[in-house]
Amino acid sequence: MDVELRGLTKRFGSVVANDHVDLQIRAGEVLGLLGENGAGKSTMMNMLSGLYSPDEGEILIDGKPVKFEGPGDGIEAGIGMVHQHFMLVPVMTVAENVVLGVEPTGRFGHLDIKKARAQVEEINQKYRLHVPPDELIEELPVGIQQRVEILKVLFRSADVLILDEPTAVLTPQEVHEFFGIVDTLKKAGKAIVFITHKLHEVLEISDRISVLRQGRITGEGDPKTLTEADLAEMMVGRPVSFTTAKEPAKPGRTMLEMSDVTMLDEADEMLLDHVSLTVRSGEVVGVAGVQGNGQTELVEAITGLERVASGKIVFDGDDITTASVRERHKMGMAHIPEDRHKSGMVDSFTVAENMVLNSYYSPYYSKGWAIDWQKVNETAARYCVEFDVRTPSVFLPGGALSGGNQQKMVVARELERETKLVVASQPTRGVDVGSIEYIHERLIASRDEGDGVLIVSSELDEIMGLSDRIYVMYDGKIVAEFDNTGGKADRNAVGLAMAGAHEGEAA
Amino acid sequence: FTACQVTDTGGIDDAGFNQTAWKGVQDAMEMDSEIEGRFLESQAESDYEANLNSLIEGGCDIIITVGFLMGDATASAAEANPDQHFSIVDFAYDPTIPNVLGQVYATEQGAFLAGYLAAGMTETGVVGTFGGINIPPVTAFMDGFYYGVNYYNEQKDADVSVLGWNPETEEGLFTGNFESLDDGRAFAENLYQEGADIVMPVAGPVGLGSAQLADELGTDQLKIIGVDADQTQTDPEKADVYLTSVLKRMDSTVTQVIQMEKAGEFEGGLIVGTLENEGVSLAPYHSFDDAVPEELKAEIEAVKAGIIDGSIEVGM
Amino acid sequence: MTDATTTGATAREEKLASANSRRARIMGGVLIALALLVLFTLDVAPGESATFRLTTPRDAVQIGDLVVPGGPFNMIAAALLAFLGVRQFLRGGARWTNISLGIGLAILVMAFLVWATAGKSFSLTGMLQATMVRAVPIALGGLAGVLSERVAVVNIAIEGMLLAGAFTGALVGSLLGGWVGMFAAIAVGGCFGLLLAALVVTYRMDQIIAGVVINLFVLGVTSYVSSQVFAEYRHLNNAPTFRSFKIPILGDIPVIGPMLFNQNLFVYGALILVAVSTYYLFHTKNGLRARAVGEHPRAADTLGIDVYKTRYFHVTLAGMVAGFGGAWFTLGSVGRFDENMTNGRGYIGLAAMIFGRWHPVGALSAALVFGFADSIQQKLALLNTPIPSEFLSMAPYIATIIVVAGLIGRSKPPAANGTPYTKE
Amino acid sequence: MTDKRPDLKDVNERMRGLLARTTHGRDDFEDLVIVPVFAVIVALIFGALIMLATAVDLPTIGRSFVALAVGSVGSLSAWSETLTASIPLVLAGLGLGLGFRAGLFNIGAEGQLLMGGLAAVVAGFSLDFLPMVLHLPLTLLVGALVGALYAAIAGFLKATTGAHEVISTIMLNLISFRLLDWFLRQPFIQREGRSDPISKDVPPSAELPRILDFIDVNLRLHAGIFVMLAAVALVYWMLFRSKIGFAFRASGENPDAANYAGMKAAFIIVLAMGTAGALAGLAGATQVQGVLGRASPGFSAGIGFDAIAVALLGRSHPVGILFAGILFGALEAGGRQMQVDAGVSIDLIGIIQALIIIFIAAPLLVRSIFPWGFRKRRKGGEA
Ligand SMILES: Nc1ncnc2c1ncn2[C@@H]1O[C@H](COP(=O)(O)OP(=O)(O)OP(=O)(O)O)[C@@H](O)[C@H]1O
Ligand SMILES: Nc1ncnc2c1ncn2[C@@H]1O[C@H](COP(=O)(O)OP(=O)(O)OP(=O)(O)O)[C@@H](O)[C@H]1O
Ligand SMILES: [Mg+2]
Ligand SMILES: [Mg+2]
Repeated sequence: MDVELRGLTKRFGSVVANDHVDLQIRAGEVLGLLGENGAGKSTMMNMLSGLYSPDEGEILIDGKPVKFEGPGDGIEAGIGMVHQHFMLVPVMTVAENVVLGVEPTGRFGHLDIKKARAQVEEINQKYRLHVPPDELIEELPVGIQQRVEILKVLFRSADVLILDEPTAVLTPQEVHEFFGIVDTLKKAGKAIVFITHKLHEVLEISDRISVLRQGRITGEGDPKTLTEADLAEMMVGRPVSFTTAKEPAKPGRTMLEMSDVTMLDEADEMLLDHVSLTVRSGEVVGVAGVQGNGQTELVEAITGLERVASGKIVFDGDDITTASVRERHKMGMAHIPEDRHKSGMVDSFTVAENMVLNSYYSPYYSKGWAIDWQKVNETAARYCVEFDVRTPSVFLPGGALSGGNQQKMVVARELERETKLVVASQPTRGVDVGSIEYIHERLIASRDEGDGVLIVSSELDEIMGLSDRIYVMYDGKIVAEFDNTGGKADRNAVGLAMAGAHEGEAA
Repeated sequence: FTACQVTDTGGIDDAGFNQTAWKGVQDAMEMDSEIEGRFLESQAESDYEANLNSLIEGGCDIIITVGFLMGDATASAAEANPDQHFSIVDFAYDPTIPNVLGQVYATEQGAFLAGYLAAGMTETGVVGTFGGINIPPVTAFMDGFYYGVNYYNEQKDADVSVLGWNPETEEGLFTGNFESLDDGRAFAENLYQEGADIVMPVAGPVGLGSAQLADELGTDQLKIIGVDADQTQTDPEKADVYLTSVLKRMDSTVTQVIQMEKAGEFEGGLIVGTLENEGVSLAPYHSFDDAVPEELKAEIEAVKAGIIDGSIEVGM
Repeated sequence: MTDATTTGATAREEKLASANSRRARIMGGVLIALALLVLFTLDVAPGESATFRLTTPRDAVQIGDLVVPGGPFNMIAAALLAFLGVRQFLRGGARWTNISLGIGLAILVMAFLVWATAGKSFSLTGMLQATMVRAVPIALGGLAGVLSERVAVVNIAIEGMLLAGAFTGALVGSLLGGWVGMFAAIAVGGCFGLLLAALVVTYRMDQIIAGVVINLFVLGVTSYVSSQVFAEYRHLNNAPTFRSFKIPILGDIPVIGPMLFNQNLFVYGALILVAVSTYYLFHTKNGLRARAVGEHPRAADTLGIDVYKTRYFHVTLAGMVAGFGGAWFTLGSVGRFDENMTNGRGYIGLAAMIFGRWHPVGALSAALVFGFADSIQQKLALLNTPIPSEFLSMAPYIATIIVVAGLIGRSKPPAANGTPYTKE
Repeated sequence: MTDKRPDLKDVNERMRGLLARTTHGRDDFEDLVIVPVFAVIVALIFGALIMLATAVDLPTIGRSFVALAVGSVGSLSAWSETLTASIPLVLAGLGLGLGFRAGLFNIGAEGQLLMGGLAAVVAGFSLDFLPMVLHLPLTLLVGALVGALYAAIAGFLKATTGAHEVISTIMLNLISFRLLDWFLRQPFIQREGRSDPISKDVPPSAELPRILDFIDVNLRLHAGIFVMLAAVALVYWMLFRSKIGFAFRASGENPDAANYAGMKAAFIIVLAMGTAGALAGLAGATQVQGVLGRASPGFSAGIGFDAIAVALLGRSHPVGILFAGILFGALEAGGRQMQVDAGVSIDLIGIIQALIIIFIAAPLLVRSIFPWGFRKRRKGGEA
């Protein structure tokens, strides 16, 4: 099935998200779609899937114009979309999620869950997805959730699959498996649109590439002839450097020392299993690991968001095992949280308010019990300029910024302070290359000013590129440590450790 | 000539003292066509003063206020307007105010008769009562009822028991409100489950719910004794379930007061309604007229006479 | 840093330090305190027994009274509480905490009843029957809440819908008879559901404001009509009631029979509705879709489920259930309407829904807890306990707070609850 | 790197741009002025329709609206009544609004108001040896404090056990009614020589003086209005200027972010509930010290429930609540007059209040009823 978009336009208020876009999608082909945050990729695909209705332009399927009243029509026409943000109901099972909307039923609308499970198994077999049909979504790792999304689309026998940033949350291994699935689908004659911010992925999997910038198609090309640098320049409009240039680390005194830290969940299961690590001033320490192996809990333990059951945490010589979040913050710990939407910012607060979200109480911003708003606003404006946060005004609600800019806002808030230790969790998730470059630069700059920097990321490239030393977490334990001065750690060895293949191997 | 009434928060149609007092005004209007009556309803206690003020400006000859809740507001209005005559139903000032006439009722006397009647009529040997909230205007009925039953037990060497009130501990069964008809049903059902076949609810309209239950169960199972007004009049649809009612003749005292005012005989102070002056009494038995034995009727008349002449004391 | 000898000790400390273990220990302490309370304050004079009557002379099947020797019973109760407490204190796991506390509270209530009843008697069956009756409007209110909050529409308007149902039941019932009145109440409840849906779905009004406003509106209209019209035309407010009818055989079972099978239409209706809606929500296609809309409306939308229509439908349905529950006040109880006669029962229904974890059966159980506390306080008032009546009548409310605070903890509403959904 | 650091002049330029405040647009004007005006008009029309439907004749309807206007704003005494009625509504509404901002749906203002008012009465008659300068403020303070403590129960339960505040505040309301009944028959509180449940009087030294009695002794407006205005200012400052208000709002909007930012959820819940309760308690105190002079069963008269509507109508903003409270006060005062002059039941006011809120809270509805009153929204924007 071939699809063509002609002159598709969509406006949100005064923002033109898509401006007369033309695009062709062909059966048996993977089309890579690139673009900065807010370029309009998701919007375009939402129109194609019927979720949004275009303001202008038309969609042709096999040459015939179609009009979608809702996503139901899109599904009917054979278009399936895996959304950037998971469209799964966490408290329901895989089977329930998959059949939702096209449920097999018995009498009185009785939900035939047995049949549903059988149907799920069938597709499972056919495309080798290995998804457990009876598990609750919320109990599955994101990689599997991603496959459930694909299963959903296949279940509706879609011929066109739109995959909006499907790899953003996957580990290298998972990405590899995922590409296997995409290949199978392609061979089965499906048309696939693949959106990502990771340029090497596009080059690896696509048959054709289109680049979107400020709502318009600004370039097309053949992955065989293009390089990452070409793509980046097409997206951003200027050359982008990929490897963060950095001096060798000059490690100083011990900034953070965790010894034998254990954390338990409600059922007394171990989340952190006797974790010990150190971060010295002037070095970047990376924590690699497949998501769900205790990294989140590690960060919570360090920043004081969760109590630890045993062990000791020392920060620049002070025992902070039982110190509160705020005490740690005051002592000079910065924290870039892993999910900015969930906890890093308040959507309805202005950019200025978000800029002081965790330091509003400091004497610097205070007049007695009141906040000195003049000072807050000025500081916020300065941060915005310093960190290139693109917003027309600091009085705009933070939620109105694009994802990349929101992240820069959070990073600015955390790094512009006097800090000794920066704990950065997934600092560049879902952020476009231009912003990634910038955030990486700033993290290295913090290191060079003598901070200890701890980066937790499921992007192995990010860890490899930034860290001077690497810990690998698996099943709540630190299973390996690598010296990465000058990038000398073995990428393969790290990847294997992440998969829990072998333990030990000291630096 | 205008007689004005301000209700308390119960409203004019409360099937209780506001309504009865208003009936007194209407009776006066019927008897004398020169009399005109008006009323104002209060939504909240903060309305009393405002309502009184708007009536004082409105040229009323006498203002009738209803209920102890209005005691303070009436007193201050009376002090601020010494030339305006007031009368307050169900409340007494001590010391009295020259331009206010209080009307109070010895309800325990009427309830005593009702208790005696109930004891004479019960088949299960158990009767019950419950109140709105635990305050003397309510518990006076319950006291009288209790002592009436006891007097019967003494006289007849019977063993009729009263559920729902204990004058010694001053605790008993209370709905906690004067509104919920549904509570009236549930509380009567509670007493019925424990064997009571005659129940006297002392909680204003709440009793209407009890009457509904009696209607459903049949009067052989449960009878109700009304309070304040003759409930067969205020609740004609369920008239059959009322054995009798303990009357607090607010209508009669209100009519009296209006007529006094019209005749220029108004005098501040206190009117106490008793069995003697018919300010309290027992309503007719209506549909139970045949069911109540003549003998019992006669005894009740005798008890009444005894209370009036002081030979029988209400209470122990 | 840590040498081998201390590792074993830390492992045990780890267990004790976890938040749940701490809660378990606190609960253990509470239970032990309750044991002491039973032992020392609820002491029964020797030889006194509490008599609970199980049948009335009118019942077809007669069984004897339940006579409980007060002293020994409360000794055993205290011992049981102490055992539970000590067990909880020493090795309470998270899973056991709620169970122990539940059992503990039940024992406490029993011990208290035995103490209060020592030397006297009351009808246990009657109390249970009343429990059921008093639970009905709350259960139906809670069920209405479940139906609308499952599609993520917060329904503060239950109170107003109950009141509207009560009013319509009385008015139409008076004119056209009980059955027509009941259906009219359901219809009017449904209309208010539809109105709520329109306000929050189409006009994207804040859900809580919309609910509060409907309550105000219904209260205003019904009070206005009842003082302006009913006061004058009494025959408009004199409806027949649905009487209880005994289900043959089942109704003769002692204790259970009167409670469940000798009631009126509304009790049966509530039980059936709870069963049906449980089946509907968790075992049918439309129930699955409804829950998906409540948890993740966008996901439902992307799968072609019409979020707006689903919300309209279920909120209207909720209104109909509440309308039926409202009719209980007039057609199922007292036969006439009175201003504000629901008196906050809709809000308590909301509490029942939360307490019942957004599940129909949960809501019913919560309503029964409330009804139980309500009917128990009425019995206690007859037993001449030295507790002032005001405090006795607080019992249902205090019970609700204790149960919500102690047993439930944080319960999770449908994820999208309260948020409007905007299609592009 | 250096090429990306813009020069100083450019930086200043950009900062000025970022700090420029946008002036209020036409949309704000429509939302803040036109919508409420239309809302009141539509509500009154609906009210008239309801009267028609219940067989009230046209002249009476006309008279009732005149009475409504005259009784609420038509004279000095009408204004006095309007403002008097609005004092507790605004105070309790401020508390509720503050709670809403902190993400707490507190339905308990009624009970907090009742307990606060009762405490003020008790403090009033038991501290009567104090001079007025101490006695009056102290009595208000006791009212506020007890209201705060009563509300803090719900806050504490939520913070420690997660008990939902909607449930616990509803239950605390119901409990407070019973508690009041009980207290009112305790010898310490019940007035001597009275058998009915009524408390002793608040002595003059604890009374909020009437501020217009030099014009006419019957004007009831009392000094509580200053308490109210001060509270509006204080709550505004607290919410939008103070540090703690920042924390309230953050945890109301996004509890996870508040937690991340080191704000203590439990502390904030208890404090926000306490503050809300203090304001409700203060509402009760001003009511007994300024209007009623004593406590009796149910003296709160549903103010705590009306205040929920006031807070919602005022969009949980102190200034909005002030106006909403005055509007409600006006309807109450006018409604009383309506009852006197036209014999129309005051319950009609409840209906009109509800309708006004519907139309104010759903601007889309008003816009679709009066399409010509509003400029067309840009294409592609929200409907
Ligand atoms: N629902 C919406 N309402 C208003 N504006 C929107 C909406 N969705 C997207 N936009 C705006 O439209 C533009 C395009 O957004 P879109 O989500 O399509 O970008 P994108 O290319 O997918 O970005 P990303 O890489 O961050 O996913 C952005 O400026 C965004 O702010
Ligand atoms: N209703 C809306 N009104 C205004 N702006 C919106 C709205 N919905 C979305 N946006 C904007 O559109 C942007 C793109 O939306 P989207 O949901 O794709 O997030 P995103 O930018 O891709 O974020 P992330 O990178 O974290 O995934 C958001 O960042 C937000 O600023
Ligand atoms: Mg996108
Ligand atoms: Mg994105």
